[in-house]
Amino acid sequence: MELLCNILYDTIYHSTPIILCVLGGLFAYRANVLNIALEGMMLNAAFVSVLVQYLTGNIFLAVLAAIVSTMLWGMVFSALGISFKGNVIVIGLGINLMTLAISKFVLKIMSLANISLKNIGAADFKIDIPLIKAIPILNVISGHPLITYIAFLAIVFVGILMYQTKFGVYVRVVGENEDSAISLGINSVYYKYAAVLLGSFFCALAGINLSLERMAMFTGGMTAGRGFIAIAAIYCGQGKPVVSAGYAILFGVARALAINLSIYAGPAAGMFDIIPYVLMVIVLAVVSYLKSKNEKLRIYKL
Amino acid sequence: MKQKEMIVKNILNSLVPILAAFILGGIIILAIGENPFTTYGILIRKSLFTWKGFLNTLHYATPLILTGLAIAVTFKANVYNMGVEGQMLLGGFFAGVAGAYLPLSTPLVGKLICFVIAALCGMLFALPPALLKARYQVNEMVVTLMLNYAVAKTLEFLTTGVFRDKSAGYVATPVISDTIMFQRIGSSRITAFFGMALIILFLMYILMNHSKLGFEMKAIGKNAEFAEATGMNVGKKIIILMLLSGALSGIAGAGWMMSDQFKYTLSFSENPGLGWDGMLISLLGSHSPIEILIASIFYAALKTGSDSINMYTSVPKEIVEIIQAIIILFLAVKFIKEKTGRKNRWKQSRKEAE
Amino acid sequence: MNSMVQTINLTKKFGDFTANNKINLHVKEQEIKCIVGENGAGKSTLMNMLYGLLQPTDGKIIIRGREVTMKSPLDAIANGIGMVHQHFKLVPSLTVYENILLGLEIKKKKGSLSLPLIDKEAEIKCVEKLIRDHGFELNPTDKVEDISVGARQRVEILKMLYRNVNILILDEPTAVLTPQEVDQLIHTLKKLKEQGKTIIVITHKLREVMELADSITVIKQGSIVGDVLKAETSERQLAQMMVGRDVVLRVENLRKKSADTKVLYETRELTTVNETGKEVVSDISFKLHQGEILGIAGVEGNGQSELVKLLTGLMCSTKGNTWLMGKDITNWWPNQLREAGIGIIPEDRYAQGLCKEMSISENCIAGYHGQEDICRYGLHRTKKMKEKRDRFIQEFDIRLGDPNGMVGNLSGGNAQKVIIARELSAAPQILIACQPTRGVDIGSIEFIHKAILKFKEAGNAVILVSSELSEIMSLSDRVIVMYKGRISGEILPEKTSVEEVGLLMAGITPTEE
Amino acid sequence: SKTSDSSGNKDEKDSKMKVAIVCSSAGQNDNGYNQSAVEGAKKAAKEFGIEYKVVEPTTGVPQALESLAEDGYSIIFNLEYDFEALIKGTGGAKPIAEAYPNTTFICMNDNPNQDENGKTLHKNVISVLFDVHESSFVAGALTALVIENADVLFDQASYQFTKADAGGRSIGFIGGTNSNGITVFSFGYLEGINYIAEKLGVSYDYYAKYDAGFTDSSTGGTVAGTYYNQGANVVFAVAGSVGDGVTAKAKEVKKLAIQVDANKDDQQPGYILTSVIKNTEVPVYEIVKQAVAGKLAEMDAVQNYDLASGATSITDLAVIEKHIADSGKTKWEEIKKEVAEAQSQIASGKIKVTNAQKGEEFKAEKCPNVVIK
Ligand SMILES: Nc1ncnc2c1ncn2[C@@H]1O[C@H](COP(=O)(O)OP(=O)(O)OP(=O)(O)O)[C@@H](O)[C@H]1O
Ligand SMILES: Nc1ncnc2c1ncn2[C@@H]1O[C@H](COP(=O)(O)OP(=O)(O)OP(=O)(O)O)[C@@H](O)[C@H]1O
Ligand SMILES: [Mg+2]
Ligand SMILES: [Mg+2]
Repeated sequence: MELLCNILYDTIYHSTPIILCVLGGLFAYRANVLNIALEGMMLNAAFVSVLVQYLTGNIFLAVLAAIVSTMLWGMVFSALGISFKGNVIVIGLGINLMTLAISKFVLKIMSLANISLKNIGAADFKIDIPLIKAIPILNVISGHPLITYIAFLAIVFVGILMYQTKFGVYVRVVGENEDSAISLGINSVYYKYAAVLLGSFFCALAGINLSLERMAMFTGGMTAGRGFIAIAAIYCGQGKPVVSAGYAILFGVARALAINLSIYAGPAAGMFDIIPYVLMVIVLAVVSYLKSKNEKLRIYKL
Repeated sequence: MKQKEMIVKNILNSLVPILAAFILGGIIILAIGENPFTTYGILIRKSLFTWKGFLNTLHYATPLILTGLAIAVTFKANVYNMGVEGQMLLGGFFAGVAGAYLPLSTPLVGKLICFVIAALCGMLFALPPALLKARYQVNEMVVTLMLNYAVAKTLEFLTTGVFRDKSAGYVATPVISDTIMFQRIGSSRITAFFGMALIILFLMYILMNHSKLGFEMKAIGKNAEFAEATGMNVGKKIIILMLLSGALSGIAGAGWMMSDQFKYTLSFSENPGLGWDGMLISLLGSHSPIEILIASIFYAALKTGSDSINMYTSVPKEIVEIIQAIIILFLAVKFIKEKTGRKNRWKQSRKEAE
Repeated sequence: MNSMVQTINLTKKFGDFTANNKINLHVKEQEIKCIVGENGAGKSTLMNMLYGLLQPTDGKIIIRGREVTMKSPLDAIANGIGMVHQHFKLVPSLTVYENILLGLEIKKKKGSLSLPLIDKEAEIKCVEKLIRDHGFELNPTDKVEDISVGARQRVEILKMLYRNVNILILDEPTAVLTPQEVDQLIHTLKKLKEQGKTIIVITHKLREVMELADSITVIKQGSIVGDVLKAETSERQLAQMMVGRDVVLRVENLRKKSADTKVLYETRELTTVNETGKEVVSDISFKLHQGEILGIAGVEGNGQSELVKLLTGLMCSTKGNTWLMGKDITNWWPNQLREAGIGIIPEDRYAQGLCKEMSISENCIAGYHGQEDICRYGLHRTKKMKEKRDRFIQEFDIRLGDPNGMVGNLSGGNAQKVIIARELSAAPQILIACQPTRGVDIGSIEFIHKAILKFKEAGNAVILVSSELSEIMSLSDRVIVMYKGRISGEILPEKTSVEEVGLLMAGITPTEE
Repeated sequence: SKTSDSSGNKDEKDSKMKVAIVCSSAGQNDNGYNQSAVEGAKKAAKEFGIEYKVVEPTTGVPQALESLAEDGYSIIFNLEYDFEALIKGTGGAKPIAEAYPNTTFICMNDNPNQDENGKTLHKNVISVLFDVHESSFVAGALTALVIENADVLFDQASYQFTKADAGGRSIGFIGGTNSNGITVFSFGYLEGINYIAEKLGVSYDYYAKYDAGFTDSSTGGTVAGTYYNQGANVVFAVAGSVGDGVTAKAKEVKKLAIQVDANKDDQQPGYILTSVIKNTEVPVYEIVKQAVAGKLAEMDAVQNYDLASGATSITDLAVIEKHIADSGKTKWEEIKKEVAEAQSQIASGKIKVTNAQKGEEFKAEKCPNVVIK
């Protein structure tokens, strides 16, 4: 019972930044600009939010700075990748390296190994939902920081944005058949930019959630590959908001299981860490198998 | 004339970003109150313009050449083997374990056995994603990415568990036996492994540019449907290329083990890792072997250079990482547009036709 | 009648290659203007300028007597010009109505407030009305990826009509249509003309020109070489103007009764399913004799495409077998088929036949790139490859600028000739030719048809799949017609009328008398 | 900058003794192990006018050791566990220690400088060991005492301890990796807990994870979270930055954590019970001092720093003391006394703590009152 609650709570906890990154990467994926810089953008927001909070003590400023600076990276990505037509994978990797290097550089200049906030703690960000808080098991939904709630609500929001609004339709059109968009006077560059920038906004939320809200601290490389997991989830869900977010949650479940069960595993606990990764592969393989079971065509879509 | 123009353009296209990156980096160095010229002097001189430093740079470039090639053979065919890092670690790890536990008494055969084991390990890693891709069109990028993490965790588990060197006070496998260590040449760190990598590079050059498989690789990369329709058996080729890539990665790991690390530690490939570096190198070198060689050496020079900066200046060595990232960002963009080049060619051909 | 579209000395240069040279085009109100010319003559370039996709290097465009400059298709649409491109600019994953309204979405309203959400119901209603008004056959909620090529084209036309254009440009609209669809299109265009639209059509098919056009402009090497009224010209004269020499418009198969020659190729009960598990090819059995051209006809979407994939090794069967001279070759891969002596001209030139971004010499060996003459110890012999390419260029009269250039730079007809050269010079015994002349100009059609006949007469056999009924009827010795994945009938072209074939294609078997 | 007076005259500069510190991967600002060593060097530089350099190697420790030795550094502290090339030589090269006989190399935390028979290999290598097992023992004793008396010691409003009889007798340990360098803390800590538990006749649950890594602090947060959820009232982290996540979590759930290496009690004031200090400043300063006095050669090849040396201990508890409720002040004094008592018993050898670093095996039967989960 206790264990179940822990697992559920941790699932929400671990899914959140990945969901946000997934939502962030979706639009770019749909607009046919693979954004591999999710990791770096998230790291940037994680760093800037804590740094500004550390220097100014102003939460509002911290969040604002994180979002603005992350969207600036989005601008860099778009400018180089869309306007100058550079190789987006290289640019993405470049931004990942860059944000990491900058955080290390600044920490080095400040003579810190990490930033640990003292005047504010993770507990200060938690929000309890009045009624749900009292219901057993369901109470795992309560007691999360604001952005966690936002993340889950955003899945619905993004779903609507993607399928019910002009913006979503245009982004998909631009990704699927840019010529068609251009021939109807849809400014494809504008929508690609918007897709990337919206993505960096979500990554910024993910970063703030990861560092400021959940830990009230920043350590170098604290994103630990979550951006890449998000990319995997996007691919698994083929850019569909709900399905992709579902994969993100699946990963969160696996992670929560691995962490909670490894307590009982003794020396084999180290092997539990691979569960989330292997599970993702297995699920993807099964889904793909079912889909291509009847495939008689020998032509590959690479 | 046309040829010359292209060469100049290519050179400018690589030099401009590097210069721009150094200027931006210089501004940062100035901002923290240091002299950018002395910093850059040290960065470049020690790693490229002293004999020993240059040979050391070549030594550090060696595994990068191989991981770069490993990336190139798949990326060129539009197959994204993101598992090079994991394959390299796996190869390195098991070469190390073999080197430490097996009674390998002759240097040559011993090394050969380790390389074979490593190549097999790399291929073993590459096989599931390749089969899944070929059979069920499972996205290989996702699978290899996930397996990377799984492999890193597994190796950590093995290193801290069964294969742990009990006598060491830290987490590492036992040191490999002396016989299979690559011997240093002179006082620098360079070993015969570099020569080996050059030979592999040459073979890969031939393979990629003049062989049937290379032709098919290119065709699959440019148009997979065309490749299938002209009988290239794309599924099979994907498996072959993935295995080749895995083998190259494994060899990179084994060589790194036998020429530099000598034991597997959790920081065997450092951050972000030889495989990831290889990916950048291959992308920067547009998946062409010659350019991969140049990019690896340049990359390694920055790495050794960052040590020099650390040792001889008080600029934080992280500045090198920043410069590196700026270079990468700028190199991604061709400042002098390819387009004009194509138009020129077009013009040329029209003229000839008349 | 007033002049609707006029160009004065319109010139377009790419670098210092002149694609359009001082074009003075004149299109009157409410007429159908056909533009003809060889591949690469500059037709598309001219139209792209009229539609704002390309900017003229020099000259003027005058619409309804007013000079205009058009920077983008939006300007063109604002000037009442719409264009349907040869390669459709549709978004496959969207529905018909979404495609038609793309860029002009209808938003949900709450009172007088307009919400950011799209009002799908209103959109569907609006498109339904549009379809009804023009008497088209379309279901607005179908996804574009699921509908036939003809239907897609109607979507493109509606897209333009919804935008209230009164000048409609169509670039090679019939190249991918079935005969029925072509008739439908011609009917539609004529109706649109009656409604007051002005229409410009590019096509390579002179029969259509004669049916459709009020006036015709012929372009050759970027310049206008003829401007005639339909009533005052003939197919022959047009062909002569385009190519500069007499062209045989219909290459006839001189069917010599070669009774009971050897069976070279045979299929029995070939069956396969698509990815949803639906049977798309059912029990196809036929024999192919030496010295025979077997035509396969049918309305697109009746399994010919899948049958071809089965025959060429791009798809696996669920049942049935194929034999080549007694050897079972069921489900062999394309490379095995080529080795066994089957040449393949695939349906889609740039998807399966050629790789645009590879050089001509590389394309010349594709499919045979493992053969000993060019590949030794797994390594390619560049010199031999070049020799082969030069031989092809010579023998098959491939006209190109730079022999070292990419295949993508060739015009459609010449690109097709590369494939023909490659497949025929490997000396196969069977040729599977799919849509061998799609989008190719009349000069090249003549060449390709002759080549196919020559191949057959040398004692080989051909399977010819084409949506061009006239091509099938003139070349084949025997024709099988497919309907819903099955063979609905077998006919001899010289004894059958086009109407009968049309019935078979519609799945109606005429009662034998 | 560190190589300060570049205007100074050249001869004088050359004659200065040059000391280098090669950092471990945690880096020179780790607020602990590396940083303390740098502090030691700084202090020595001030007092003895030596010149020092801090190096964070990119291309491996051996490369850094070689370059530094070549550049004439006479003392090089190696804080990373990478001694193979230094002592034995790799890839056919001579051991670095042998190649540069005029440089003294200091190996921290380990004694690799001996052959199978325990004979010293190189004269110019000094090994420095810390008896962290002993300080961990003290921390363990303190932990158990605090848990037993938590309701008296702390203000109920600011803390949310699990009651001792309601599962609160649980303690967590989070290690970066499963190595002797880490388990040595855990075993000492365990024995410390057992020492008190046995006295009081109670039994404790002990959760341990030895593979949390050293960087991903959120892992630390989560793992600590599960331990706290299981009822643990104190979690001891020996895992670099991962520990920072643990302390943040402690603050979040209003329980206690223990840090390591430097005095990090101030990181989350009130939620860090203490830190097990491994103060590298002391040996660095000591060794440089001896060298300046020309007595380096007389130093033992193995330098062992025990509780008495001040190089390893727990903190003075000043930070946590401020958070002790008024009602608990007397109890707190008693606890401090008891802890000091344990400390002196260790010093006198009455209590023997397992030292995994020297390869001693931990025996569970020695700790009957702690159940390892
Ligand atoms: N963007 C371009 N750059 C350079 N040359 C071009 C470009 N577009 C077209 N051309 C050249 O201009 C000439 C005219 O091309 P255009 O597309 O107008 O021919 P077309 O008459 O439409 O041919 P087809 O019958 O094959 O459709 C061709 O030789 C073509 O190669
Ligand atoms: N930038 C370019 N450089 C060289 N050749 C070009 C360029 N753009 C187009 N072409 C060539 O011009 C010719 C006609 O171009 P266009 O795009 O108008 O073709 P199309 O009429 O749409 O296609 P199709 O060849 O199928 O009829 C093609 O052969 C094409 O390869
Ligand atoms: Mg055209
Ligand atoms: Mg055309």
